[in-house]
Amino acid sequence: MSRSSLYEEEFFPSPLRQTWMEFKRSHWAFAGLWILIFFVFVIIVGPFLAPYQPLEQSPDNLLLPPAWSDSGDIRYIFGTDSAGRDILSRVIYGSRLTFGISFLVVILSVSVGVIIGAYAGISKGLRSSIVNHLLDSVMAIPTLLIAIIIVGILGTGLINSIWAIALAMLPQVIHTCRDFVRQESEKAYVTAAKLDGAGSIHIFVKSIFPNMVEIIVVQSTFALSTAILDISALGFLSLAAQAPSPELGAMLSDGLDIVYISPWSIALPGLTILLAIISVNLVGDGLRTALRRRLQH
Amino acid sequence: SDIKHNELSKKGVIYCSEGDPATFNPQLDTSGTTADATSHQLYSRLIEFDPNTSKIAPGLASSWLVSRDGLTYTFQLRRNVAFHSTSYFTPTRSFNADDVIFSINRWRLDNHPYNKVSGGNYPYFVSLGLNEVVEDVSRINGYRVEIKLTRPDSSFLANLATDFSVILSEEYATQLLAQGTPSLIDTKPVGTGPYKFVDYRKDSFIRYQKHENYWQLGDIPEQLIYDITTTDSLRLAKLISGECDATSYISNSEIGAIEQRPNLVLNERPGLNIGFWAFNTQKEPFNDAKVRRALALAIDKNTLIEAIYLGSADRAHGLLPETSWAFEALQNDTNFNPALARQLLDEAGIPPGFSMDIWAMPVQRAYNPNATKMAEIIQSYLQDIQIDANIVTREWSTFREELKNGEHDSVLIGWSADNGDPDNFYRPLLSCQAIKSGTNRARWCSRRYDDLIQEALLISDIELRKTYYHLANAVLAEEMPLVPIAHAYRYQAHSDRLHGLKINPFGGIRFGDVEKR
Amino acid sequence: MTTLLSVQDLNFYHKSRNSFLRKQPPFHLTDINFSINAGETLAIVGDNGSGKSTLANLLVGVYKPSSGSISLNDQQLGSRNTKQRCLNIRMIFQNTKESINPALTLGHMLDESLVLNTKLSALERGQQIDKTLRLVGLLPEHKYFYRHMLSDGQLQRMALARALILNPKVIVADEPFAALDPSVRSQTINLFMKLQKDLGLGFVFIAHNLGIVRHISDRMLVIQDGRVVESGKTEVLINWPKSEYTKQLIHSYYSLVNGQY
Amino acid sequence: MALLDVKNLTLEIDTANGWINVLDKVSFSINNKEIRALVGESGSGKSLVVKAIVGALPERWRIKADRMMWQGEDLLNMRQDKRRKITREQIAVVYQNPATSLDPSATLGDQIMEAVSSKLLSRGWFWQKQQQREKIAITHLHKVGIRDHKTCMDSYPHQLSDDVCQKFMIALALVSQPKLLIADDPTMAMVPSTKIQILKLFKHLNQTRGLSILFVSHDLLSIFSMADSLTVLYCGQTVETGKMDKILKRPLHPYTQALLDSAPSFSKGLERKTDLPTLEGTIPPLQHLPIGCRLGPRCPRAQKDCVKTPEERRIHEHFYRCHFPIHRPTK
Amino acid sequence: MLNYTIRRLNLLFFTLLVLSVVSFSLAFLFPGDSLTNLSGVKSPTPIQLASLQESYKVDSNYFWQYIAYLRLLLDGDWGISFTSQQPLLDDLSTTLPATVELSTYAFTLAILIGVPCGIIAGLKHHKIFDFSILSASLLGYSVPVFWLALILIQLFSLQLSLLPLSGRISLYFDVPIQSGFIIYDIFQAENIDKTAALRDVFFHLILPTLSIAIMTGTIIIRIVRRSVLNVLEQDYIKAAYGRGQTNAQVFWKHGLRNSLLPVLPLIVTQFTTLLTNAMIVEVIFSWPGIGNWLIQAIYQRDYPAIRGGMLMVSSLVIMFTISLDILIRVIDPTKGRKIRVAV
Ligand SMILES: Nc1ncnc2c1ncn2[C@@H]1O[C@H](COP(=O)(O)OP(=O)(O)OP(=O)(O)O)[C@@H](O)[C@H]1O
Ligand SMILES: Nc1ncnc2c1ncn2[C@@H]1O[C@H](COP(=O)(O)OP(=O)(O)OP(=O)(O)O)[C@@H](O)[C@H]1O
Ligand SMILES: [Mg+2]
Ligand SMILES: [Mg+2]
Repeated sequence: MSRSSLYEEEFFPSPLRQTWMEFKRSHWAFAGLWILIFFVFVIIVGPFLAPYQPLEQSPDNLLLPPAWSDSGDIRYIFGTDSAGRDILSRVIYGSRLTFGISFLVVILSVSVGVIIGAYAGISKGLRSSIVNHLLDSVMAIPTLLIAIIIVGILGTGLINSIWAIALAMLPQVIHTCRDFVRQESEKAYVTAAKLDGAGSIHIFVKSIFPNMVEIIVVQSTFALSTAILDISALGFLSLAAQAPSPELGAMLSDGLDIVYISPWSIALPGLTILLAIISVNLVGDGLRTALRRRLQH
Repeated sequence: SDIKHNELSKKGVIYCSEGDPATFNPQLDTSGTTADATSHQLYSRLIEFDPNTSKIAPGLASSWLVSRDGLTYTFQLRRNVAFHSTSYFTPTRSFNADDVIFSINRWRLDNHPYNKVSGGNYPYFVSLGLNEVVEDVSRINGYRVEIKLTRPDSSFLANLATDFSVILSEEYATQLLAQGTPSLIDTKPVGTGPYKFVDYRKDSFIRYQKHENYWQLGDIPEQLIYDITTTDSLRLAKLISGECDATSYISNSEIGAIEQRPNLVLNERPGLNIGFWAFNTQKEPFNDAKVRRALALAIDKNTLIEAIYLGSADRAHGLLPETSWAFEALQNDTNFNPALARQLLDEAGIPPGFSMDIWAMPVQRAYNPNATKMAEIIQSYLQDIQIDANIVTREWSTFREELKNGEHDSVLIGWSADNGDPDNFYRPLLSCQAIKSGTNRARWCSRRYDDLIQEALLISDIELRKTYYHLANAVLAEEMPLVPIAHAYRYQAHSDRLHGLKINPFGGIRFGDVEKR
Repeated sequence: MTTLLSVQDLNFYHKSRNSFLRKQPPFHLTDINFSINAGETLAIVGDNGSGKSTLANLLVGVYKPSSGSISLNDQQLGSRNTKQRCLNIRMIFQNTKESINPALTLGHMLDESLVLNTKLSALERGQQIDKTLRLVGLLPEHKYFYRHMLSDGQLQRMALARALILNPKVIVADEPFAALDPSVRSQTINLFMKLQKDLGLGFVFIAHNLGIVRHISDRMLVIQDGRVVESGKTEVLINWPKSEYTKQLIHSYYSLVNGQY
Repeated sequence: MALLDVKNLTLEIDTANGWINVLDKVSFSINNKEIRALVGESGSGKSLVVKAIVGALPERWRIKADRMMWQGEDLLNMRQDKRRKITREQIAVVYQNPATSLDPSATLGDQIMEAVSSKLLSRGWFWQKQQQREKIAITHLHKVGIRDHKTCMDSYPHQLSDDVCQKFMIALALVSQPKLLIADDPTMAMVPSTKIQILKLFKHLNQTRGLSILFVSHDLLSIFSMADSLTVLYCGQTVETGKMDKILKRPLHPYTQALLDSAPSFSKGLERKTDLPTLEGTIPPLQHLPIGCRLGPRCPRAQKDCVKTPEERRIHEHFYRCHFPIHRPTK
Repeated sequence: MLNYTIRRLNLLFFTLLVLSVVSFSLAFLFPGDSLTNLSGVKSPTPIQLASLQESYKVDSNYFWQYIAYLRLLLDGDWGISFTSQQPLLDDLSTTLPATVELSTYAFTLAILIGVPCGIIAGLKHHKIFDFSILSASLLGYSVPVFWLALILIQLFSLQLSLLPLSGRISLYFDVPIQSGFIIYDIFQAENIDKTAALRDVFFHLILPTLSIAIMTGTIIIRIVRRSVLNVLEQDYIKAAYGRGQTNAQVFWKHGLRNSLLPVLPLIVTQFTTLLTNAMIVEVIFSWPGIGNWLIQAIYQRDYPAIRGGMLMVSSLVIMFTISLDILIRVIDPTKGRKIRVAV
């Protein structure tokens, strides 16, 4: 009997699919997903969308207001900044930079964190318990604070702050992952797999991990919103990306100087960050609700 | 907010300043920040500039005589001028000739007990060579002082009226020396100015209190507080929200915002300053005048003025702004010509892809409100003639330190005049002596130029002096050690509750006549 | 008939995980002895917390005994021949639902057991899975199902399928009927008995319901606080219980049946 | 007059698959001093019936009934506070799952003392009343077989084992001295000896104090040993209702028959190790309930008519819903 | 319980030890001379140098150096800052209270808003009120605090000129620093109009407090709402209804406590997030707190200050969390169980 028949899929969805179906029922979450997809799209094709280079200055068009205002110019839809750079292009490149980096950071820390967390979850003994407890207390420190501290240690700069945020998120991921593995290890299905003669790595990969995928996805969405916030906060404090860079946080701090004559120079990058975080949070909330619903049924 | 209008606010003035003063003795530092914070608030000078007429007026010296040969100056001092009485010092006598002698000798004599205190660096006097010009300061009687010069100096009186020539208390100095803490004289200051020192917290505030026995009349507020706010936009924000009554360094972009508000007053005046791009002429290949000229041709000053000064500046043709009496209408100026620039570079053997540093100062100054942004624009101009420019910024004090050591290729910086004399531009900016004192950013030294400006100083006939300066201009146009960019207008904004705050053409804000209603 | 599984002097301590302030006496399973033959059914009966599940876990090797031995076909099972134990003694867990991985299809799970323990090709494994599913009364299509799509009875069958897939000799079942509804329970009991008859399995099961015990088991083991109170043929034990505890157990059961209390 | 009379109770709940009729025309009644058993498989809706009676269902669920009378007063159309008063004073419920039905953050002592009705207290000061409450609570704890009342009252639910909690729940229900006790699977987690103790207590209260009991369970043995009458539920439908002995002797509905067969100890004549009689198939999941008689697909006697919901029929006090009952000639 | 406390304190001790090791090793990881990085004395005179070498035990191996460092830390000698050349502990003891004060007010505000709103939203599940609270809170916890602060400033300080935008108190008031907690200091200060000063402090607090409280407040709303919903679905609530209790009785006696207790740890950990936000917002509002101070230190590569600030902030956060952990254990009767509630 073929698995691919549509009818089958409709009626016997896998847990992942079921979560997805639950997810789709929430319009808000779905809208969030579309916005997120839009952002991903911008990240990928940004350079083709942007009418100008982010650092390209047009000395003849300084501080133009957005096109919809009276003195705006249609060539610069979001207006220009005090060096005559097109704000739309900068926002596009900035989204690319800010969210691209956030994605990178999340992927980095989640993949490393899952491996370490799984190891910590599987292994027992005094050493692992010390490490675990230490993790518990490091967990208490917010990621941004850790990131600031790490940036303080490594020195400012975009690359350093990527490392800093990735490192800062690690404890959280490790913790969730370890807890989950611990919790699942007590369940009978793991014992059953053990009785089949499976080793602990095999058990993790084949039995526990499939159950963990959703948790990881949910965790990642929240990590993503944290990452966006953190990277832009560091940019805003000029600890990560520095001024001419179109990173959104750095753009905000750059725009501070001219905020009285062109409020849009902080409004637009800020709104972009807001929108991105809202979309990620909507998706994350939606996923979490979907997951909870699925587990309840 | 609430505090804006209550009783308390009437008794004090808050001024948002742009940074920490380096010291509380302006003799030690030429920066405008230090002068603004201290000079006219804490101290008085022998002679003052009248802010309305820009002419010299009596200060602590009620009158003076200049000898025929221009070598001897005799000052008659005011009586009953009281020094500040503070928590750390109670004066027993009023101001007299000893204080004048002490104040001048401190920077003049290498072997003076106070000469080496607090670093022992008196950049303004040294860069003008005043320590060599003054031969002797002597007391004729308690209220009469005579100053002898080694050679005539037509700018000498103007120099005594600058922010830096303040009068300190000799009695206080003696007391401190006895205590073994001489350096307190520059951190816990005592003067004869309208306000006395109460408290200072770095990065935060300076608190002054009204000097009850101030020698001049005036109904000034009880308190004067400097709210140290390094962020430019924040200063304006505080002015708007009423947390400051006045603020320093309004950037041009902010003028519109101020004009919109009926309760804020904006003063504008062409400034005695210049923003320029200086090349380190001691470094290859910037020692070649051709290269310097080429780079000068590569940039469009008008655009820079639009972009950085937002139009509120005059294009600089030479060192002097139009308001100076020595200004020359037909000065040589470079016009935007990238093709010629490239050609000159080729002649000088600079290959395409040559890379150089542009140092951009990290702070905002009247003469250059945003050096980094200017550097970015210049960078793109240089791109057009195939030169790669790296922008270098450092923390401000490090920046100056390293500039002084000549570590830069080129730098975007400027100069604000301390007095109205043209010598105050020519000498500190480009004389050989100024390399040592660190104000000659081009590190350029030309005998011919030095001789010309020296000659100009010796004569008191204005028309004759003018010609000397015009000759000096010709040297500059030929050598191009720096590219003059703009003379910025000076702006000052304050709340309409303040009365009597004026723009002083020669730096230095004064709260001595400011009233608040 | 040969002895299939025999247990001698089995002892086991649960390490107490409690804090040093609130101490509970550690649980101790003492001196268990029994044996079963092929095709025979042993029922283990006892109160909650008397150590029934612990014993079952010891048999399949979840825990290692503190002392004593378990032998299969007269061959002692130790840490060296775990593979043999995996193949021959299979467990059905007390909580069937928990023992099935929610993220995998049933077929995938059965496949895992085969991959780990046999050298069959993918095709052969598929056939084996289909065969086993049919054996327990499920359909081959059920291999595409996930845990949440099955009813309790089907889950119990699935657990049985997983136990049977490796053609074991002994099945240890921890309260396999307790969670089932009356009508489904009968079906499952019938299935167990049928399979035992067909395959000659040794069957160890834990139960509370004496009615079922009496109906399907050959021998009985009564445990109280980790000790064997009584053991022997079911018929005999139920009709003529010797120990106080067993008497009470059977009495209370009968009084329910007869409504006399 | 019946104490509680429920006629055609219908309940719709909203699930992921839309609104579902989980209870379909459930009818039964409890007379004074009667012990009525409610049996059915897991998921047949027994607990929902219980909750519907005491009004502990989520508000958005749709509940309908031809009548739901408490001593002649309609519970459904009554003012909320009046209904609450009745449930507080005259009806007591033992919930199915003791661990989750007790407030986890309050000690058991607090919870039981809160339930002591102030009517039972003589006049006195606040602290005297508190003492009386405690006394009443302790007597009831002893009654249900909790001897160590001190530990019990000082503990939080999660600190005690399930069977103690269950006993406590019973004490909690009895402490308000109700007219009707609704016990939802009260002996689930208990070992036989304790179970018998509780059943004895119930019977005793029934005989001495005239307590009526609605005994919900799927433990057929307990039911058969104490109940006077029986209602059988299948998938939210009442299939048969009647006197215990009548049903035992002559069940009319095929499902009742199957239920009786499934307890091996009852088929006394049954040979050991022989197949037990069963119904094929399993209970349908909620979202795939068959139309008409819900037993339809599993019923050995099913015919075409079974897609229509059978009407309630009666023989004396014996009600059943089946088109083709056993022991009756088909029409 | 005692056992738990001991374990937690053990953990605290151990973590602090690790932090001190980290901060010690930082001195070696930072560029430049380790002694300079530890002591903060940039160009010491030979005599100073000798005494520094003596107190930091530069000649012995790393272990003894670390012990010496630890001893100095405990003695309160944290070194001096590169830029201000002030003892670090002095700087910290004036900046830290400012941050703690701000965060405490903001946290109180967040709880005062968050808990009631969360409860109401939970009780009025699926109603307009719930929906609007939910959407507002989505916005609230997605908005970057620094941007929010800027917007608030734009609106309330610059457009409406209602509220001040920088500092803790107007500079008209000469309040000497005693404890670092401004309100206490005002009471200690002489020669100022205390009521006017307090009013002024209050006005200065509004914007920074609001801009950090909004995010935390909305998170608390979500946590509490979720928890209330969870609890309302529980059997014991239904059981309580079944026992004939009224809505109010059920909610106050059973619902409230059970919804708040399990989320207490979650709410409390929000404090640390809030503290971090406070540190960022300080920069915008020129609040003389530790965030502002630390970030300046980072800009200026003031290594001793970075080291000291990092040590101080992280120890503070960890001490705070662990002591609250213990406290929660004391008040929560369900302590034995681990309950996790999703936001
Ligand atoms: N992992 C463990 N660590 C410590 N003690 C345990 C562990 N598992 C079980 N115990 C203890 O061992 C005893 C026996 O438990 P076991 O699960 O074998 O009982 P059981 O007879 O199966 O009970 P039930 O009928 O409830 O399933 C209990 O007192 C229990 O507290
Ligand atoms: N809150 C709920 N949401 C959705 N479905 C529910 C809910 N409560 C009960 N149900 C469904 O209603 C049906 C009847 O449930 P109920 O709890 O009454 O069964 P029961 O007869 O008491 O079973 P058991 O004997 O296991 O207690 C079940 O199929 C159950 O899935
Ligand atoms: Mg067990
Ligand atoms: Mg039930």
